Amino acid sequence: MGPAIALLILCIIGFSLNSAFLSEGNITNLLTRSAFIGIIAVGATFVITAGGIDLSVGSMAAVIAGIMIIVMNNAVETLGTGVATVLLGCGCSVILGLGAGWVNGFLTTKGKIEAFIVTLGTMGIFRSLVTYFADGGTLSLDFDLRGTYRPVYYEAFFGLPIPVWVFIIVSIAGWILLNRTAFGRYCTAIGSNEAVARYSAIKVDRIKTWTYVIQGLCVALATIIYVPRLGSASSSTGVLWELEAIAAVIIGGTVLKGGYGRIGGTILGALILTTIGNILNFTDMISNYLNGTMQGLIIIVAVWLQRADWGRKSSKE
Amino acid sequence: MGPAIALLILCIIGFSLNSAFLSEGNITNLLTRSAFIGIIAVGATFVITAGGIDLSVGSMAAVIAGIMIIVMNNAVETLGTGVATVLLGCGCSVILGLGAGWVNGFLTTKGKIEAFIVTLGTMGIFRSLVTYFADGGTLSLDFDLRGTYRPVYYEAFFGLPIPVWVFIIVSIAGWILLNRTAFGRYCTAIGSNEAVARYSAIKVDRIKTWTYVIQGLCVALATIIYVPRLGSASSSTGVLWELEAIAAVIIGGTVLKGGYGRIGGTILGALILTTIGNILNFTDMISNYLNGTMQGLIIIVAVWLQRADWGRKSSKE
Amino acid sequence: DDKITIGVSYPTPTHAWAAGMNWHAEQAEKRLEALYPDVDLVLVNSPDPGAQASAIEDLVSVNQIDALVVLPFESEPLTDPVLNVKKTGALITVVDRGLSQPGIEDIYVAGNNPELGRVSAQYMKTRLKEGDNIVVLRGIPTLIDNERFDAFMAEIEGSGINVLDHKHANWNRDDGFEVMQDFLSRFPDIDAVWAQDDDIAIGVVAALKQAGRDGDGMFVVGGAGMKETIKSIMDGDELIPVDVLYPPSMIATAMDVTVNAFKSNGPVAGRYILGATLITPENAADFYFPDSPF
Amino acid sequence: MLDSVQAETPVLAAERVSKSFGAIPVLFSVSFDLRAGEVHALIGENGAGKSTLMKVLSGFHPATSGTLRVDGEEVTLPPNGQAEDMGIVLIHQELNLAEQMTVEENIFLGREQSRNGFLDRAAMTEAVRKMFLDVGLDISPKARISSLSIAEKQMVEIVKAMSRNARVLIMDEPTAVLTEAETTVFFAQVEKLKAKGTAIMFVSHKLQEVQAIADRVTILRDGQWIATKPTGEFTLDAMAQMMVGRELSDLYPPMNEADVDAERVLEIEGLTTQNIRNVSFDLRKGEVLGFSGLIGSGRTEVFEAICGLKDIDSGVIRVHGEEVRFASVADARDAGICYLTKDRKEKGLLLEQEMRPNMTLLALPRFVKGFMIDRDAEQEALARGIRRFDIRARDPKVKAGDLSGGNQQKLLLAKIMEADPKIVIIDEPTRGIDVGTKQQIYHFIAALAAEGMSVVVISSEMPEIIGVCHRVFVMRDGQIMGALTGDAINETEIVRYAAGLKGEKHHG
Ligand SMILES: Nc1ncnc2c1ncn2[C@@H]1O[C@H](COP(=O)(O)OP(=O)(O)OP(=O)(O)O)[C@@H](O)[C@H]1O
Ligand SMILES: Nc1ncnc2c1ncn2[C@@H]1O[C@H](COP(=O)(O)OP(=O)(O)OP(=O)(O)O)[C@@H](O)[C@H]1O
Ligand SMILES: [Mg+2]
Ligand SMILES: [Mg+2]
Repeated sequence: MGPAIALLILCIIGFSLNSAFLSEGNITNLLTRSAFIGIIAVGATFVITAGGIDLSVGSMAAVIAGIMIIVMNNAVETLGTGVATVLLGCGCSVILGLGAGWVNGFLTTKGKIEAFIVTLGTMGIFRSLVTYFADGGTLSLDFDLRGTYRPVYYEAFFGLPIPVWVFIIVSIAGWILLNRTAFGRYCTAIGSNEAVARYSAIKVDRIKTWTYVIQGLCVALATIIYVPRLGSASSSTGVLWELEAIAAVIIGGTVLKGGYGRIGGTILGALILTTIGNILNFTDMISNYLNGTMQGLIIIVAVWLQRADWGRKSSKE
Repeated sequence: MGPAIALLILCIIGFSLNSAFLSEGNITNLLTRSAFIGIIAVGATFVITAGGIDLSVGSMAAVIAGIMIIVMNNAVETLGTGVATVLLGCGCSVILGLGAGWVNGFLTTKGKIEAFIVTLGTMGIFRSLVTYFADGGTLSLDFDLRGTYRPVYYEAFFGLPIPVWVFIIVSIAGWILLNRTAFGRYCTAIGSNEAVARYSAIKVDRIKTWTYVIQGLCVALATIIYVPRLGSASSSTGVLWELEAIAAVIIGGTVLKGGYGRIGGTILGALILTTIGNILNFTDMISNYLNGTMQGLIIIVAVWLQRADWGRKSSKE
Repeated sequence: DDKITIGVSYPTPTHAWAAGMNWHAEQAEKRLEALYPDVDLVLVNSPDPGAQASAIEDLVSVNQIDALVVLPFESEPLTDPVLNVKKTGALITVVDRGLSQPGIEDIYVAGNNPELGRVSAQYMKTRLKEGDNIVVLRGIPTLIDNERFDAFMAEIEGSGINVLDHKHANWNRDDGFEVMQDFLSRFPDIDAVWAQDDDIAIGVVAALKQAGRDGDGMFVVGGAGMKETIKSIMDGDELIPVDVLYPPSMIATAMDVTVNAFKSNGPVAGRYILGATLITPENAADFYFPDSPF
Repeated sequence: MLDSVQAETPVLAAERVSKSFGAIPVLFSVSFDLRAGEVHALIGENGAGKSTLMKVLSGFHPATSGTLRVDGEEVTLPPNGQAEDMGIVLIHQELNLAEQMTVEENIFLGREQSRNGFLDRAAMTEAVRKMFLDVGLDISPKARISSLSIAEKQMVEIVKAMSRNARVLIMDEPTAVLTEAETTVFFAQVEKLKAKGTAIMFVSHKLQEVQAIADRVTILRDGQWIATKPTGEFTLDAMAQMMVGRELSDLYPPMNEADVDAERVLEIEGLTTQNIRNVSFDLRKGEVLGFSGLIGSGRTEVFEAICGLKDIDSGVIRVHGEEVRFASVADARDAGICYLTKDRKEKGLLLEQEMRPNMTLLALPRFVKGFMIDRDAEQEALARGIRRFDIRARDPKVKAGDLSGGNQQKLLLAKIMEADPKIVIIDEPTRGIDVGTKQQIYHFIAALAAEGMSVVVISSEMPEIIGVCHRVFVMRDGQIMGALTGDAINETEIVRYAAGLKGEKHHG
């Protein structure tokens, strides 16, 4: 409930600032934009629920986007600029995402290194790899290919842009996985108490690794819809997405220390964050320099509003 | 032990790359540079030991530096360019640090908002405030005042630069506070099990707030020795210091979820991080673009090296 | 309504040059809106390319702009979003960084990055002789940095001047200070430093002074045209004898030209490339804006 | 003696105290009083409200209505253990220690001794050492709590409470996890405190203990006060009967003869781990096997090692004649072996979760239909477990951590049985369980064995071992000292082995 109220209040503020806020175009923009962070945040919900953290997602998105672009550009010669090349790129993205997630998971569980350190390390590694591949500049998708790929971001399907559909599907899948399957139960159990989980026949290391793999998959999906938007990747792609994703998760009511996760909240959290940015673009009442102040204040207030909802749970720990 | 070994190995690598690594000048630079992150990380050790987290420290340093400069510049007219003005600036810094820390603590404890969200919010707020005060640019200390203040960074005292002395004093004070006073035990108890702490009649909220206040004080001290270095502050001051500080704490063996803190390790962690950067500047074997990769790898390996030390402890949770 | 709305989009100022640009943009906004009551300029800044793309979308959907003045964070990622604006029929003015696809912009106003590197190197060559050593502190790894650096190296090539090493100092004073400290520990003999940017140069100078290696004709060349640097050039500083201009006022120029396109009778279009002037004590006064934050 | 005590005003008294959690009432107008120099026992079934009453009496829970008096004066106790300053100390039923901290740190938590602002660690360590010496415990003040066994933790709690020099000491099932030897030590301490005039209130489900130590007894049933009388006026049976509200027949079920020719379902040879050496034994189909010994003798470790929870250095494990080595609890479970931990709080239950997810966690694969968890089946399982083990929760949505201690234990039993094991190892099966339910559990164990299942009972309660087991192994110092069968299973024999007075290196 809490996050929904916060979002509602934000929408009212947005509308009162400028009625165009509720125009179809703006709503569509808003939803589409939320899709990136939202999809990544769904993955982060699993990691955090199982008591982990992943700081590498922003950089991971950047490096996956970079490699995707390199692979697709190279494939143009042999496969042409058709759908085949785009599919190759997407496949590549998914494999990279799964692989990167697995590395994070493996180092955390088998390497027994704190997740914070592992993913801080891979964050640096991924970020510098994309800089290296781009030679400090920008990697750009072949121009003709962009035409083929472009609709994935810009086209609508039954009135909703494709990224929004992907977001919806990922959310539903995530919700089912977390709330209706044994895997989700295991994540929650591990996040609540790892020893109890181990004594209850849960393969703790395996499940934890899976949460990072899921996170990687979500990053890959987000990247697949991100690349056609701007057709390029550089070292500044995805900067701070990790903080946004984690913020979305926690605004949504998931507890940072693990053991309690809510996909629905995460989605609202992502929408709230995007809406804040959107509203600040809607008004020039506030000095541009103070955008960060507004953003910070709104985030704190939004969470405070819903505190009543889950404050009890988190304070119990 | 673990972090010490990692640091030793790094030093050996540094020396074998270039014998100038162990020159007095470089060692002094290294120690002085570590002082900023080190002092902040000492504060972070308290926050993390008590189960919290503070993401706002880098921005807090920037805004404190900015306001200090504004205050001192304005005081030049009335107080002149002497020590009085510098002392005023330092006093101002300390008050701001304590105040900012208290705000973080208050919102976390009385506001019952997750520390991650509170400090993510204040991080944005502080960062944008300094941008606002500097009008997006740089705030520069009055030129004559700089002459008065400069020695605080550049002068040595018994062979060691003043920032290093401050670092040493803060470390010793921090160590005593954490290991030899009731307050330190309360921090550990709260991080270990808040319910137990509460049932032991420990004023949990008050102690937690104090950890943020200590963190604020440490940031203020770090800022006091930072400002005379270049005599300026801008919106890029202190970017990512929060991650560096937290990384130093965790490399040092403190457990991110709280309940187990080590000041000695934190200091080594800060030295390790600074040394990594220093070593990378000492060689051109590695493409500049891959600095981040090396950094990430070294951090992961450094922690893996000492895993044997505390891995057991953290996995118990 | 018949108000002319012009959106101005540029990166959030996170360093002094960008702050200068922001200052010039705000000055121009005030000036132009006072001059033409029917013109509304909307300034937005964004912290990264994705956010800038979003901000541009919002300018279209919410403010329904008639023209867009854009200083792209990066060329590639902003090409498509700007193209979308173009499709709404708005006039497009691109500042500083060209888009990756030709023909989208109606007006192009830019500085000259390769020229900045080249002019810096030419100055180095006038001051140094064969066998002299320099170190280079670069900016944030980006296309701009590459253009400047590559042009600099191409110009130095064959002069016999040694470039001992180059590291990224991210257009940041602190990084400039630390990288230079390490260069000084590492290389006993350095004759000059190309810091590429005035912020980096400030850190470099602090490191030189700390190590006591600021004498013997050693000098530092920065770039951009920060007011303090220009002031000290005017005052005859030996350590930073010159600066290479990369004017943050280009955004104001672009805004002027864009408003003009609506206000003047003749068509306004084309390319305005601002040079990378070498600022010396002789001409420094012309580039000195004491009120700008930069 | 008794008369003079009665004349005094009670140190601590509750008058018509009621307590509800939200809409759920737990205590109904209960009165209770405690006098200086007496031991007043509180007994009742699991979930009767004993712990709740104790928390009300020590300020941890505010009463919903009613009056509290200290020395006859009406008071409102301060929350969160601050009543300690008034001399009222509570030992919680759930262990209440900071796991990562040391023994000394925990004992002095909240009341550290300082000199000039610095901790006087030498003095505190010394004080702790003295306290342990007094009670004859061999625990290092510098040991981390997480490295102690549960019984040791409980002793630390007791020492901690006694170090507070309380006027009123309230103890919630302090002896539940102690062996008889430790209980004896503990009671000696209680006598000392009593002689000093401390008022002591305590809960126990071991009625013999109550009879041995208490001056008065109060009985609660379903949150209602039933009776308060001097101990002498009760017989054991009367106590049990008043608690449960019905006649109790034999506590232990009749034991059917073990079939000596039955198949050996589990054979262990030369099992060696960090703390155990060369352990060998076997388990037959339909047999109830007891493991007895002192605390820390390694019984738990044997079975944790078998189930893949501890590293094995050497040894052979055979299940149904086939050699196995389980890499995880899941493998053991799939092979039909389940282990029920004695540490329900740290290893057994997810305290923040409701009963349903806890109930099915171990056997979750059984509840997956298609891809998803079958919630109806889960609900049925919960209903089944509640029925089978008589789990009493007034609110079915209650968090496991808010269940009464005994009901947590029952939930844990139900959870293990949901996996339908062929071999079940129950570590301390009746820890914190009331007599009525104990009886049910013993009958349940006997029924399992009769159905052909094999049961291992690890217990520190000798009557229990003697009452339900066909064969008993006694461990000491990580080794099996001997095996007892038939009439040889009696207290003296067990104690002699456990204390090392008698020992045959036993091999399977
Ligand atoms: N914090 C709480 N919230 C909700 N219900 C609670 C809470 N604490 C206790 N209860 C309920 O109150 C009832 C009494 O519990 P209590 O712990 O007092 O029983 P008890 O007599 O100590 O039993 P046991 O012998 O099993 O320890 C139980 O039904 C329990 O579920
Ligand atoms: N010598 C020792 N050194 C370190 N740890 C030990 C030692 N002996 C026992 N332990 C630890 O203490 C625990 C206590 O042993 P265990 O629980 O197996 O004994 P137990 O006979 O089951 O006693 P309890 O009555 O506590 O259940 C073991 O799991 C082991 O980790
Ligand atoms: Mg109880
Ligand atoms: Mg045991």
